[in-house]
Amino acid sequence: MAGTDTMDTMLDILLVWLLVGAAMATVMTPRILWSVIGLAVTSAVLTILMFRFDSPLAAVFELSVCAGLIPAIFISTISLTQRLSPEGMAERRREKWRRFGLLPVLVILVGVALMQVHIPLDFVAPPAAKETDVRNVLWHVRHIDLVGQIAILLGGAWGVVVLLKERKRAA
Amino acid sequence: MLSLLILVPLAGLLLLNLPFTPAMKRTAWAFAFTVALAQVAMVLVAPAAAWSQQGFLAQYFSFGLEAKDLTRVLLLAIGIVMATTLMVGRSMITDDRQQFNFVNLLLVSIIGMNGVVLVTDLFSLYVFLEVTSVSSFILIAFNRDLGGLEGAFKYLILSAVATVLMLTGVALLMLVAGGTSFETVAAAMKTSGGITISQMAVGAFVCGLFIKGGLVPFHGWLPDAYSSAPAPVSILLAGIVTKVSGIYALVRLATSVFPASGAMNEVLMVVGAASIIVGALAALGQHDLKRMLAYSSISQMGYIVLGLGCGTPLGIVGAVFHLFNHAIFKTLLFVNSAAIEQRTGTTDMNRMGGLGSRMPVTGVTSTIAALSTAGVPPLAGFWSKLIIVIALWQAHDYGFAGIAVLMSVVTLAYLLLMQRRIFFGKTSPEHAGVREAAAGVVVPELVLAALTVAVGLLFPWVLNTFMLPVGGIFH
Amino acid sequence: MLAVFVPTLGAFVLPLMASAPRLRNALAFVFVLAALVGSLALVPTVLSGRTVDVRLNLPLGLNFVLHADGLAVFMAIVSSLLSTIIVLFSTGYIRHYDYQNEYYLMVVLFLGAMMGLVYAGNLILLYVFWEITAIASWRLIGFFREKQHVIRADKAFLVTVFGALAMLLGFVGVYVQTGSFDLEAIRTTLKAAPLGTLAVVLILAGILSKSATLPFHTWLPDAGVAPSPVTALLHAAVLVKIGVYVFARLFIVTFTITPECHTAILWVAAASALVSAGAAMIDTDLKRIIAYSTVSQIAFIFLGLASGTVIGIAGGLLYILMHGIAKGGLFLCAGIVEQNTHTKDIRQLGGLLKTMPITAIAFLFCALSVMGVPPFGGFFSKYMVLSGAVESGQWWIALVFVVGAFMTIVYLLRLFNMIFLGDLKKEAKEGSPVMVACVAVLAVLALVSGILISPSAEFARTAVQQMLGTGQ
Amino acid sequence: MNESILLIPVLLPLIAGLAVLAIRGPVRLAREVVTLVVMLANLGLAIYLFGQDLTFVHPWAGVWGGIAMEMALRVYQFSGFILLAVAGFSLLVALYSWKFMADRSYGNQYYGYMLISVAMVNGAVMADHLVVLLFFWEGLLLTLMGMIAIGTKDAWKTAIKAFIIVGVTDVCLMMGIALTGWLAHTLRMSEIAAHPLSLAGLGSVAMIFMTIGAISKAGSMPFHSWIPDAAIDAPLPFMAFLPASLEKLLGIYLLGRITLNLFALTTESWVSTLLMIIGAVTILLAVAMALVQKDYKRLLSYHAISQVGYMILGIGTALPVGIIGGLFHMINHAMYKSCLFLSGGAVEKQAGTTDLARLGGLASKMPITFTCFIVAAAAISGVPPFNGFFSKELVYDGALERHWIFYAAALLGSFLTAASFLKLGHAAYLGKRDPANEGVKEAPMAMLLPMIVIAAGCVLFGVYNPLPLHYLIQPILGEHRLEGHDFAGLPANWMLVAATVLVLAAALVNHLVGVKRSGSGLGAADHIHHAPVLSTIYDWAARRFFDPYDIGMAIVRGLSLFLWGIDRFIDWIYDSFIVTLTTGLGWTVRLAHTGNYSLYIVWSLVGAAAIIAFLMRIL
Repeated sequence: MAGTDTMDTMLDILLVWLLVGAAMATVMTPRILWSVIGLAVTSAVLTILMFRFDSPLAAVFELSVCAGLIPAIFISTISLTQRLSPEGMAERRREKWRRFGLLPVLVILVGVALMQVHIPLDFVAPPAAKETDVRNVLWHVRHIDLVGQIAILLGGAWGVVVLLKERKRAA
Repeated sequence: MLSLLILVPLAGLLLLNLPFTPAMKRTAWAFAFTVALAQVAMVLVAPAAAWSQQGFLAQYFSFGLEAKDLTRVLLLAIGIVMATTLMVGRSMITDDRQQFNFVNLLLVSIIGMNGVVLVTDLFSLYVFLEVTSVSSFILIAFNRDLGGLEGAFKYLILSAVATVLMLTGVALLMLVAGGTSFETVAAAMKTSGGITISQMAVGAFVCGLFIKGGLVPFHGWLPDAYSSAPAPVSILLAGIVTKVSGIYALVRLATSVFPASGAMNEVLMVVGAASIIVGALAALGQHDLKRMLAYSSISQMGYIVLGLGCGTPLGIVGAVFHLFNHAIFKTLLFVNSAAIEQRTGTTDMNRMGGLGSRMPVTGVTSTIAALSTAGVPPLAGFWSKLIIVIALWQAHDYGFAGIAVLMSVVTLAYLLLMQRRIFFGKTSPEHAGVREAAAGVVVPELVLAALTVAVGLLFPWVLNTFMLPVGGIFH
Repeated sequence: MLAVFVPTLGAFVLPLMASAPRLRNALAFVFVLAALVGSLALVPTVLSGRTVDVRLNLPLGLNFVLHADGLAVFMAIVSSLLSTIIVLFSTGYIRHYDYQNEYYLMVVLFLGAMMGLVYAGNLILLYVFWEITAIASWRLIGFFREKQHVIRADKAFLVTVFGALAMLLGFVGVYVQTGSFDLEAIRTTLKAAPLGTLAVVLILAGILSKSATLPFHTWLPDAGVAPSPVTALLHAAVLVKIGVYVFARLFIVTFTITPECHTAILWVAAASALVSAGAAMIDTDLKRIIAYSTVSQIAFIFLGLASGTVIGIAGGLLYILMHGIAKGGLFLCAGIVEQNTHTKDIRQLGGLLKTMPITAIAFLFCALSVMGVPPFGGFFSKYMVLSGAVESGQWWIALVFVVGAFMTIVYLLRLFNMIFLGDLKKEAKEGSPVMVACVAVLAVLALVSGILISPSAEFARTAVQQMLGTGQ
Repeated sequence: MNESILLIPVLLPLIAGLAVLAIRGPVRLAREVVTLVVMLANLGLAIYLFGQDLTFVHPWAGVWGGIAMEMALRVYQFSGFILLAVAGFSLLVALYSWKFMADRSYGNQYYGYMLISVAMVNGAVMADHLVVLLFFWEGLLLTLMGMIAIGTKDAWKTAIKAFIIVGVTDVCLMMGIALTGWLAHTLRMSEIAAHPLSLAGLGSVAMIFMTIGAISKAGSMPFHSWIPDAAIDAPLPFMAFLPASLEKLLGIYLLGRITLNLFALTTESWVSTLLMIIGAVTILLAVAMALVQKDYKRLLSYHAISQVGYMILGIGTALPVGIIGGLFHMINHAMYKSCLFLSGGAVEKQAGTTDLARLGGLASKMPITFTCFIVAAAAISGVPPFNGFFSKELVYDGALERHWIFYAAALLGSFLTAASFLKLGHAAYLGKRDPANEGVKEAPMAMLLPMIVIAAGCVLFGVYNPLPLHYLIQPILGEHRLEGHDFAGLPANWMLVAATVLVLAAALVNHLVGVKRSGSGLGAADHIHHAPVLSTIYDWAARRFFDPYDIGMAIVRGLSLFLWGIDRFIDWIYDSFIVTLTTGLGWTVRLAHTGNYSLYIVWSLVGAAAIIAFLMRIL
């Protein structure tokens, strides 16, 4: 049994590293297309991780969000952006490299540092509440959060209206 | 009754936008204004009974809302600042389409802020923080000019960092306490408050709040966001948003939820002192009015946190009182800057001069606000700073008390500098024709100035009715 | 408590009457007069040894207490008397400058705050009025809107606020040590243990900054740029006296402080007297010289009060009265001279005796009173202060002050002959009748206060007895 | 006869003075008449009061720590005597100035100040309370300055100088009085006199301060420099009135009170030797300066200073003989000095100038003035039959008893005095007449009368000297101090008399040699003037090096420059140092806000990590 445990944790660690690598890729690639793909990969890996940590509902949510999000961005990047000229691309690559060159080194360093910190898990987790089903909690117990989420949605809507909508040329 | 504070704006939002009839548009501003004024009236007038949770809605929705005296003070502040922002917004934003959007966004942010103040659950606290942040991002970038976008972007990025920290905090607390409502967490903290995990969680959550509150190590976004935002928005931001999202949550959690540990107080004191010093010194060197006021509000935030950090009930009272006062006179200062911007079109102090004779009301009110910020006696700022200093001295933190007092001299210095550059001296030619600001701006100026002076003079009454019960949290 | 409330509240009514200047001047004068009458009304009660109290308890020990005893009424009369004269003078002086409403508002507010401070029975109330006077003086110094003046006004304001904040810290220290802000309560509790040196030093810093003694004195000469009735009001009659009054009120009546603090105060006062006397000798600006001389005379008053002997304290009190009258006169004369000759540099002035005889004689009378030449009031106070210093054992410090007295005589005479004697360089006609009348009144007052010394001496004696609570 | 009569000598002249000052307008005679009447009344009152012992006490400025401040006046034989002398002289000078001031413009101010100063002197003399003494003493300051200022057009410079010198020393007197009051725990002189203070420690310091006040009023060496300048600028009757008589009387009166009543001055205490040194130095230096003067009035003023030296030397000896000699010299000096000044005035009025070079041969023109001058000059040089001789003998006796060096100095002093007066007499009155003052006629009767009276007084006090000694001066010391011997009559020690006569003869010879060598009366002293060592000293003196006033002012200016430096430094700290400090700090802080958000993120992360680590470790 111990073997499978180590195998599982190894797999999880691998997935986490993959997640971090994809995230870095989205930031560092000069081409927008590649960054969108990187985004898709990150959310996919995240969903897998959630399934592995046996919280199916959260994973499903993540999947639906990612499903909705990625195609929208995908289409917009393809339709709205045009290809950069070669020297434009080179210049962008240089500029990207200058800003984020050190990022991987930094991430590794932080990772190593966090390894040293030993956090004793010396506490007894309290018994889980009886119906812990997400649906029930969300709908019956936490109404206030619903209101919050609706507000965020409306806020987002106005954000789009204000920021992205073409202004008619002010007189 | 409490839930109305959140539901009414939400319902308003929905109603205003559904039918798309032009008639509704005009009433939008009026509706928002009545909501804000109703909130103020509710706090001042409403009988104690209204504050309890029961109401016909109770049986349908289980809103874990409750309002102690601390929240009443905050609600009052939110109401006042919201009303001012609306009035200034109405006179500054001429295009009615824009104005409609502006009002809607304000309604969203009022929901968020009321939520933060009223909620009793850690996670919903986070949710409503997000609501306010979203509406603030958009508001900062309202004019879609380069500065606005850049400021919003910075705020967005740093709020993201804050979110990460807060969520880890909530997750860990969930792990330790099993639930996220204040009571369960408080109970858990009493028993297993000392273990590393809970300390880490508390630390993470508090740092998230520090970022939101714009205190020194985390204040990077604040000057850019404030100075590049359009005038009415910077009034809202400076007046109440950072206070509610950053400081109020800190006060609420430090007093009732998290364990009162010496280390936490130490952290608060150090962060507070650092932000006072850095804020004041940075403000000294500025030549852009709004950036200077931004740094000055960082410095004043530092005072509040310093008051909080000394842990005694008097310290809490001082902190909350200063929070309320600061909301008033900082808004007044930003309204003044809005008035100047409206008339002279610039906030660069070097190009201003001698506006005192041109814009007398703005001049007088800004002097009152400046003196109150610096803590000159007859005005409100003095009393709150005095209580903080007394609390610090009683807690034998002479060093911090010394810093607090000395820095108020520097505060006075840069505010006098501002006064001299803008209002005294000879009028620069380009502003020769400047007349007094529009009515929409002058009225809030007068109201706020009157409020500052009133709180200053009627200090004893204010202290008894509002503040001392806040100190009661502990007994 | 008429004395306190009428001017302070009245101050805010004034700007409303901006339209009718004549009415406004009259009203300002009435308010200041009300303060004077209010304090005079208290004299009989105080002389009979009783004290008057108005108390309104508030939370946190910050209660609103007004307390009138010998010292308070004495100071109130001194400052309100001089302010009435100065307000009268300024009606003539300010007529041809703008911002007059603000000027009158601030002057009357200043006096109201001064009255409040004198009668304050609670440390925080005292501090509040202290700061109001700082604001009023800031606005008044910055009256002429030129850049240089406003910078000077800011500097003065910052230095006084710095001192005031240090004092506030000291008050909080006292509050923590004695548990209350009320002077009476503090007085009883402090009888046992003397006050902590940190609190003493902080409070002293505040007092020194307000009374412009050595380390913090530079703002006083710089504030000479203000309109001359203001400098007269500020320097000579009232503002610096507040510092001295609070010193008397706190360090003599309420606190008991360790002996080395006493000697430290004396040495600071001695140093301040000498430095400012030296500076007065060299400076060439008319008002700066008189300001420096105020700084050195204030050091004399400190000497009297800190000497701890009955005669010294009484001397200090009398000195406040005499110096107020004489220095007020000097400044008003300087105002007239400056207004007519449009220059403050004494090198360009000369021979004004022939063209401005009355002002010259008034100037001479006031200068003689400051020097302490007998028939004038200054003589008695200087003698009593000196014998107080001698009696308190530190006769070395008395020696330093004798040197100070020498220099006072020398620089005042230098000033007199540079302006009024010698050959006429600038043509100047006599000041307007109102202004000259005021100056003449002050000069006569200086002379009369010398000759009829017994009433004021008697008043000072009862005040000192009350302060020390001894039956000497 | 109630005591309030004491107030009259003070109030009467004061009110009259103010009245005279108030009288504007043409009524010229009114001023002189009022002054004369008041002076006469004053003299009558003085005569009446002489010999009485009255005390008048009236509470004045409250009781401070047991020491009462009340107006206490007291007349007893010493103050009575001075009162009488003052009244006499002021009457004579008033009479004299009737004519002298006739054509002067500031007439009424002059008379007003004169009356007020008489009142002040009366007050000071009668004062029994130290503060009252100080009150009247410094009151004189004003009238002194006033009278000098109304002299010539730019006389105010000397007035200011005089005011500063006398003012400064008066503050020393105030300090001395404060110290004495504290030591004796009472300010009433009569109470202190009961048991004079010992000179240990603070006592001597107090005495030094009081003596500074006294001798500066009397016009001795360190504080004398205003008198010669005043001689030229001030109106002449003023010189006769104040510096010559009144101030000397008052100064030495106080010195006498200090040594006799307030402090137990003993021969071996260093204070008395100090006094004698001051006296000797004053005698020598002043008379040396007098010798070379070219102006009638300046020469007389230097002599006035040198004679004070004799009085201080006399009192300084602390021996009965010395003190009596000093006091006797005081009254004699007052008489012949004022007579000399009056003669100078007469010459100036008639001949229009006091410059010796342009005077000459006036004896025949102004016989009476000349005779009075001869009498007074003889008296001052100590020629035997006159009063000066007797008082100098007593002083010599006291000085010799203490130490021969003082006696030698005194003797040399009188030698030079005699020489200078011979020179003056020769240059002014004998010699060939200058054509310019042909038409000079005798001075009017009103000016001559006072001179004649005083000259007669000199002779009287000289020939019949027991009168002044027995009735006026010796009672002051009282029986126990006199140890029985009576100083009246001819001087006891013959050897001293011989030495004096020898000295006078030497002065005559020196004068004749001088005249033969330089050909004119004026040049009589030139050979001394141009002697090798002396000439350099004289040049320095001419360039005012030795003038203590200038030295003092230089010191004060230097000190204040230094202090002004301190002030500027403190000012610099406020103006530039703190401002640059704060802006510097502000600038460094702004440096950190570069504005790129990645830096901000790094900050906030580092901050968060630090806080969490801090919390966890503390656990």
